[in-house]
Amino acid sequence: MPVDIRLIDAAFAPGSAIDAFAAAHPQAGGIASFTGQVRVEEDVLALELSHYAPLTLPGMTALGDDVLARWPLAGLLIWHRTGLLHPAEPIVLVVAAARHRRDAFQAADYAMDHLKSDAWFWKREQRSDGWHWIEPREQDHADLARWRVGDGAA
Amino acid sequence: MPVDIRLIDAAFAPGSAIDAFAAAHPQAGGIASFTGQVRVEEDVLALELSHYAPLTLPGMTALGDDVLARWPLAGLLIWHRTGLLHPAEPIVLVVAAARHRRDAFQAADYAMDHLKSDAWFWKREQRSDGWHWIEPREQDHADLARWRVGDGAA
Amino acid sequence: MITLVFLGRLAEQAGGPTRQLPAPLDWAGLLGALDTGLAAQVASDRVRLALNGGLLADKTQLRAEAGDEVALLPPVSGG
Amino acid sequence: MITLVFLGRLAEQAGGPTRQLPAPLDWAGLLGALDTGLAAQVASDRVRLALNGGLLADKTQLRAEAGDEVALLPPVSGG
Repeated sequence: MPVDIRLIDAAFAPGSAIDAFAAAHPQAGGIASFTGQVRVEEDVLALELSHYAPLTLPGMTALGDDVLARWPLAGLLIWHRTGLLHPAEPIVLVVAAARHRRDAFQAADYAMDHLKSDAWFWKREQRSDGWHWIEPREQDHADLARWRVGDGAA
Repeated sequence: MPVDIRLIDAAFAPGSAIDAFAAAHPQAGGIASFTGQVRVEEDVLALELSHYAPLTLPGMTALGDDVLARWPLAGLLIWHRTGLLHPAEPIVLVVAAARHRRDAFQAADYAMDHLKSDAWFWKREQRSDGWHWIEPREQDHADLARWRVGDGAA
Repeated sequence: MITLVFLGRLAEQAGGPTRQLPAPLDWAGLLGALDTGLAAQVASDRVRLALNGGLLADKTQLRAEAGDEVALLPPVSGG
Repeated sequence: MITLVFLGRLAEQAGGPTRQLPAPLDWAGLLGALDTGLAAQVASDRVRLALNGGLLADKTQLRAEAGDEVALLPPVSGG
């Protein structure tokens, strides 16, 4: 099965996942990955990710189908953490394997840009003065808009 | 030191390098990577990469400086294999860590596109009927040309 | 009964992640069952509703029956 | 002596990765020291020269002295 989409409730090592994924797709010449991790910042003690199961995993699965329909990939992996995360822990891992480099890069980039609109996660940060919800970012809208002009040729 | 540029003469595991790199840059929110590996194809027994030391490593180092000047990165890793490689072994690994996702993606993408013009490698494949040199590809020129229009905004 | 599921900051404001309401339930009934501050937020353009896991294109057309789950979804967090 | 270093397929065509030539050496001397097929390739636009690790902008201006290394660089392989 070329698509590996998971919600994960415990810490994981992206490197092991990337190596296993690369080994599973030996016909692919290129593997692009993106890891998002909890930034180590002063006064951020923890990050909590909540989701709504009936929407979140179907959203990620639909995104996977969309990505596979847009680029000729050998494989695609989308893993997203839920629950309580500590600084420096990975939050999200996207890996795309393809025969050609550009397809792998674009697929991973597109998946990351769309993960936030197609998968539903709410995040709050624990600081010394308590918990704070993280708001939507304007940059996310700009990132998404890139793909509407020229259809992936960016 | 934020830049890790190496010519490597033995097999390596990209995942371990990516995890170590991510751990070394905890202030970065995003880590983009690209691994190029020897495709497992019928009748390809081995790949040999030769280089010219006085040009190749300085070329990679200059490329690293160029990438760091273009994007605000927490760190950059460029590793390239030399010598005799077997199918499924990694040839090249580029990893970029940045506070913002787009910077990490673009830096890794740019480094890969320029590695072939700025670093000097000659490759030949061993097939059952002997060794065959790999010619330049038109696609490589097209990939490079992307960065000349709009200066990295692609 | 109908189960309301509050996500993100709405769970905090509602005092818990879920609440039960008697069936049936429509948009006016939902707003009426919430306190004023929460109702105003739910009514804003930024909050979406899902009925049994399906997003409603027009949340004012909500029609929930006994056993249904209605999720109240604030904007997702940036990244 | 001057050391010629043949890279990529030129090494195969030269019968080895290096060759020694007497100093001094200029462009005409280099072409004259190579057999016809190899000289034609080295003369083509696609092959570049490096003198002691520095690429020559105009290879016909080659001036190599005793102890110098002249590298003959065919186009690099695609990916």
